[in-house]
Amino acid sequence: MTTTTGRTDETRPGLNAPAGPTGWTRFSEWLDRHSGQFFITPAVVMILIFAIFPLVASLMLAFTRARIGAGGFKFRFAGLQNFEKQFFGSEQFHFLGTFSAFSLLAWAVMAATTAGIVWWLYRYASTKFSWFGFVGRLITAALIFGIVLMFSATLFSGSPFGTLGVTLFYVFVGCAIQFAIGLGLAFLCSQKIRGRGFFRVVFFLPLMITPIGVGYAFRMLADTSKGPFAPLWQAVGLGDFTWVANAWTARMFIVVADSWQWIPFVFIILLAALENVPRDFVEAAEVDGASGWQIFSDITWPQIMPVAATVMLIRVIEAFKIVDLPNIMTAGGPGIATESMTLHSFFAWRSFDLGQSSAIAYLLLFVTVVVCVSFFNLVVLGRIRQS
Amino acid sequence: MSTNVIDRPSTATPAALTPKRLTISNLNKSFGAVHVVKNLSIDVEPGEFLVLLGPSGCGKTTALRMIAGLEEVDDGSIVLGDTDMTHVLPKYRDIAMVFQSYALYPHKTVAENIGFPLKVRGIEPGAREEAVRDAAAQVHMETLLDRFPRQLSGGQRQRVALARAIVRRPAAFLMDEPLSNLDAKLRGFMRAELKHMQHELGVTTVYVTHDQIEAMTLAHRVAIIDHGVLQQLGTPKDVYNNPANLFVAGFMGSPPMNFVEGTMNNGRFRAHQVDLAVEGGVTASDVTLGFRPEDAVVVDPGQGRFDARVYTAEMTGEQTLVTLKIGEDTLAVKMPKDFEVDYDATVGIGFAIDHGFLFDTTTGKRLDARIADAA
Amino acid sequence: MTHNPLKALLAGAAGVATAVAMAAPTVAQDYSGITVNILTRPGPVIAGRMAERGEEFTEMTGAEIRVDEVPFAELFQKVLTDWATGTNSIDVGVFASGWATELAAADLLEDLTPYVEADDKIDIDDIAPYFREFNQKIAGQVKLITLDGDFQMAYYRTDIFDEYGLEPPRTWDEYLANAAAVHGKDFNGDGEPDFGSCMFKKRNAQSYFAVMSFAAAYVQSKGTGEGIFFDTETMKPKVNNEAWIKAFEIYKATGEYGPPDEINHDVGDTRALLQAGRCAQMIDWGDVGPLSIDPEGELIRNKMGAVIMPGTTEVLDEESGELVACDAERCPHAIDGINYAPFAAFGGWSGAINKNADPKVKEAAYAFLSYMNQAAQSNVDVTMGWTGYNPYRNSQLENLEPWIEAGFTEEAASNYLGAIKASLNNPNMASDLKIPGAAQYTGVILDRELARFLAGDITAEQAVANIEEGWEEITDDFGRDEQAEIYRLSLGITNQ
Amino acid sequence: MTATGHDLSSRGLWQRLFEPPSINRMAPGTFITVYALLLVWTLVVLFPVYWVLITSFKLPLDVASGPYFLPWVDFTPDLHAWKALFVDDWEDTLKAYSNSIIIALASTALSVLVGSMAAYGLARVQYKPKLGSILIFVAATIAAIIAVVRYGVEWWLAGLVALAVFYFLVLALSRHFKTTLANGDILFWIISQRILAPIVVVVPIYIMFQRVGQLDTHQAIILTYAVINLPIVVWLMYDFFTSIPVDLEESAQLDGATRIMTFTEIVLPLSRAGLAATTLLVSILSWNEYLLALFLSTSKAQTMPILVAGMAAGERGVLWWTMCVTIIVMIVPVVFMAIVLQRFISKGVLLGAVKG
Repeated sequence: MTTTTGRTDETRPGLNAPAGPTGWTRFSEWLDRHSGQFFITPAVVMILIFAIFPLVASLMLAFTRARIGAGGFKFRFAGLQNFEKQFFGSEQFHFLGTFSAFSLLAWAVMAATTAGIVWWLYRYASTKFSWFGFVGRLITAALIFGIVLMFSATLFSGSPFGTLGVTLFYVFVGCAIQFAIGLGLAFLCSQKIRGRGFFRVVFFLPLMITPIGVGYAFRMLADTSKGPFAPLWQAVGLGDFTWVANAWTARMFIVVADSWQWIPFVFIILLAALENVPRDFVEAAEVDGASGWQIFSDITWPQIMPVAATVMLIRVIEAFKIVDLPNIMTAGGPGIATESMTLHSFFAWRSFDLGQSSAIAYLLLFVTVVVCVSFFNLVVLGRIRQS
Repeated sequence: MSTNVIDRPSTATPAALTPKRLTISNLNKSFGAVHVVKNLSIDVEPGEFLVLLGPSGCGKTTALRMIAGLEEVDDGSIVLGDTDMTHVLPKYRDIAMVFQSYALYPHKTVAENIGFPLKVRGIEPGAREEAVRDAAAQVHMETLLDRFPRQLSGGQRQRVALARAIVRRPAAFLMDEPLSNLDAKLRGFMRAELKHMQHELGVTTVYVTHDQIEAMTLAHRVAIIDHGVLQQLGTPKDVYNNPANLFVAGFMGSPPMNFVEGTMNNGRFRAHQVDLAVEGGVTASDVTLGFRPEDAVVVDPGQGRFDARVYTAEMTGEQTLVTLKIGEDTLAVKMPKDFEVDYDATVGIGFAIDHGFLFDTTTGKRLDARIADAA
Repeated sequence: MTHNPLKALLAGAAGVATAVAMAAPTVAQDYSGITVNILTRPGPVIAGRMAERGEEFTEMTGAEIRVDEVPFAELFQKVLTDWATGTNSIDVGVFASGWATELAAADLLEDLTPYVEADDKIDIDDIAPYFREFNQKIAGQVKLITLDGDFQMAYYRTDIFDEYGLEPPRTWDEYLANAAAVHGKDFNGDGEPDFGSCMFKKRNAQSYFAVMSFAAAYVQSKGTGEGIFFDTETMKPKVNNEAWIKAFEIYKATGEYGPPDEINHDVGDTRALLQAGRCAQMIDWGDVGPLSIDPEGELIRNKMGAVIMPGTTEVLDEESGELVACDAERCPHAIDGINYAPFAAFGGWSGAINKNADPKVKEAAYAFLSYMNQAAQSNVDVTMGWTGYNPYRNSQLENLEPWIEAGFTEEAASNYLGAIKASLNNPNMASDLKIPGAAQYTGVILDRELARFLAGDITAEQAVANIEEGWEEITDDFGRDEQAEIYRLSLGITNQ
Repeated sequence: MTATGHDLSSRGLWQRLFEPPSINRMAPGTFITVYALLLVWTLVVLFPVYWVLITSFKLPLDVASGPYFLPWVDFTPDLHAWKALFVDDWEDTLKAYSNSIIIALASTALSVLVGSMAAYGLARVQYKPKLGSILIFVAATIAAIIAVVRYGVEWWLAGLVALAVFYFLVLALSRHFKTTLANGDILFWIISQRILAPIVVVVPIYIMFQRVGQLDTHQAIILTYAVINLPIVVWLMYDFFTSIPVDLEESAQLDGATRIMTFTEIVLPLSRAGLAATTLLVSILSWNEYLLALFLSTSKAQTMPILVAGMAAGERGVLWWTMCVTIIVMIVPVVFMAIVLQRFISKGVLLGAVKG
């Protein structure tokens, strides 16, 4: 005979007629009526205090020049000076890169991109046109155009690009490598092999190590004089070549370390996705005469595409925030070749340049939001709607 | 016997191939300790519609999957036409299969689903287009070619799966309970469609089901399997009217055959108040008498073969099902729909001699004996 | 010398100080129950020895000394925010004397002049004049207690220089020539080629101090008052000229004779290489002497020669921005034609007390700093390499006893102390930048442009131009006149 | 008659190598390539950890002089680094370690609790917040912050005034607001907080804690980590709750259980697997976090990553050996937690969560 209300009730008269409302039951009924609010409020309040207020406050900071004086920070309204400095002022080389005259290649790339964007917008406008969608695509197009402009003024014309370019390098090259190897490993593990559990556990290990540890471990590994691969380097004649001296090798050095840590994340989720493709589909394809590759490309891959797109969205969001590895492996060197935007903002903060630090942080937020939202709308939703 | 080497699935546009014979001999399969298929041997005639019938878990699906090549064969051989298929990969067997779940690729349209087997064979789009439209027409799906599976009803999906099997004009069809996910009315309709189509294409077909009505209506011949062992292989009529053993008798027909367990001594079958003379040498001592409900009639007490007590009478539309009790055994008799009887009344049950079967209770085998005509 | 505004201030302050003197207590007082929170950099260097001296101090006075550590790059910002925002969880900050100016400008530092005058054990005059007058005082008031005399010198392997018949470098060209002569040879017998010069060049790791040492001699020739960063009147950066460009280029040129990944080496890495016996020459703070007599340093024990920071024969002519040959009028302090300007990089680790701390705690804090500074303790500490404390008292330079006890040979000790004395007493010693925003001027703008130059992204000319533009922006941001005023004050004391 | 149609011998080399002889067995070629590649990647994963492990036993001289691979063969292992960490400055290590454990556990517990409550609310309760009142709230916030930053108003005063204004305005105008938001919008708003890079919000959070005098304290870092990880918890648990059939809860409610009791008595026990996966992921993220800890802690609340970074800033070169010890020591609790929680994490969970 289960007692319906939570009270021990020897004195209860009828079988399940509750006794008169006591303080406790009245409170729990009130709470039950407002249980909806009860569940959501703590999360909303915490996010408001620790994410929204700081977000707005940080925006305010980005429009000021702060100075530390007796009794705390003094703020002086400086309008768009912090932002203007990044794009056109003395910090332009640091954020966008040193601009040099457009090389032939630069012009070619610019022409191709503009044509591509115009065609893409036209194709969209002529089909199912909706204002909201069009404006969204316009913003994405503007960002792509801006980024390609930046790269063609720097990379394609032979001069180094700034922290924006470096961050995009980490995000896109890093995520591409992590996705390719992660998917490859997941595909291998999904074959009919024994020991899948063992590989799943071992491959999870890198995720558990603190990024700082990974950074220093790889700095040791990459040492060409006393690192483990030194004999190999000497044999190849690269004895005195060092990763950190050259811009591109230093960036790859950081992408390798970052990938070593985050490939397991992609691997585990894609393996779960592969294992969840219904057996019938694969068997049906086999009976229909499809070869191994045809089965993967025509049946398995379309099935796991939505999950793959979501995993990549998560990775892109995380990759934009990269700061630990560049900070401790090369401190942003050589020159500013490996400095990510977060690191750029962190260095500004450390030397008490709050205005510039917030400005750069906001530019990072803007680029991340546009990239992630367009990736979400164009890729992730597209795949989910289709499958 | 030339071994025709098939290195790649035939790319000839699938004209109507001459139907091939499918011979399974001493097929054996066990998953770990469980021996699922015990030396099953069936010889399917070219163009025949053979049904593998049995309760779920009796090994019929495993046998089918072995023919398709989706399960490895432990022992025995499978020969299609003049090619030994035993250890050949599914894609080289020129066999099409319809899955119970239809296995339609959700991200492909109906046309792409049907055309997939041709696409993987590298048949160029033009011919493929045409073959797909033909196959779709045969299953009346030609108007829904650009729909996605999730936009179709159960029946439509089932027909697309069928079309995908037809389109490649395989040497044999394999079907794993394709109708089980449909509602009753649609199932009846699809049964007729399937029967007509197989007859028209004349392709050797092996069909697996646990539904005896499907087996009876579709099959040229039925193979009844229990615990991996072939109980009986014969035409539906043959299997229904003279079951080889107790299992077959009990399995076929619904409501199932009535059984009265009794003993034989000096030529008479005795059980509870039943006492009948038996013609034909019966050596076994424990014998079971079996007769089908539709073969028996309720008569006045003393007039039938034996008397029994009426337990219930259920009006099921076109007939009345009378349930009777003798001792602990219950029996069922189908009577015309306007038949009335009082509960607990004692009545007689009569049935014709050739509708009474005698089985050796221990071995289950049917005895070559009949009830003597004398009351 | 025109009337020195600072001296007037000093006279006024002295008057005030005497009035307050009576209030300041003598040193050996009972402070049981008081906790002094000190914040400094991590690792055995600086903090380790201080903690040991802290235990001794607790036995003497009962005051509990807590030494907290935080990464070097965060130290200044932690102290500044802790005191500026009134959190006051830190009582004593031990950091570079150069940083103190910004704290003093924000009126956050306790004026220690009365404490010093009342303190009979500190023997303030024993402290080398440069550190006593210049390093510890801001605008005439003693705001810091020196714990470590920091300036940079050049070091060379005496055994290798003898073996290859090389002379200690007096100018940067000689430094490069020596490096070229021995680069690639094997110094420590491990069969691998070693390096003619080891130089720390990593970004965000104090490399800007090294390049300042290179530039000091080129830019300053008329004594500390001239300064090497800004024009004292107009506060216009003295960077965009031939002197700094030459300094950048030579600094980069040392790379040809150094380890391949030198661009990623900080001062710790170069010292590790030195101790492994792989470097023929290097420039560094005073730590190298004691390091060579450390247990890990036996490969270079008594093989390290020290010499004043190499000078130049050409000096900057401010109007034209060109380098012109040294002559008596232009280089008054030149020694046989070579203008030396040893650079007081970093100013040395000193202790400063939080003005808003509890008075009792301030007393105990001062007592502890004085205890550490007194010759009895500091003379021992500076001889131990791992402590990171370098000599700054004359008594430490005169008698060789403690050094020989510590492991130096007589000849090595006199060479090391001789080089320090030569540097300390050189009237043309270049002072570190001590104005508000110093961290932005040097740590951000100069360090970043240097890193870009070393990485080959930009030329030396572009680098110095960018630095000038960056510094002008900071100066305008902080207010040109205040910055100029404080800059003049920080150079005010000339070395009599 | 039993001609073998398709026996192995007749096929080309490529097929013989890479085509499976039968359905369940892999072709020899594929078998070797698959296992080879997997073993290569196992090496790639394990070698750096192995190198860190042996470096933690090397003397400084061994580290400086050249690559030594095998303990007892190439070099004699020495416990000096472990001693340095666990004996010499044992208090620092213990302080940092306990800080890290307290902060990781507390922030994970907080974010998983609050997160799952929010996720459950969004999964089961229909919220209809009025767009109008949200706009008023945002306007009030901006006004308050401008007052504080620009005109130096006391922060708590500005906050109170803003709240009061917001309350009255909503009371007065809420009747007129028609458009309302749905659960989906709230969910997207919470999850999109994940896009916020910590660097954007850390400076104001620093100033906020500093104003309240909570800098360098456990609670400051715990709260910040909890909020940073909240979006992941809501994202993972929302998918998990929507996959749990509603009828269990409905029957509980019929029995008279309040919604909160249903949540604690029925839903949470059922979603142990989801909770385990989220807890593991969130605790790893907060255990390894470096940037925020660097901002918010000076010494008392110093966490392990800061200790590791501190070892590299020494003026005696990077103390590789003690750092390696710290890295190894940091991995141990995470591996332990993974093993404990592994039992609960069925492979489906992670996927279920992602597909959302």
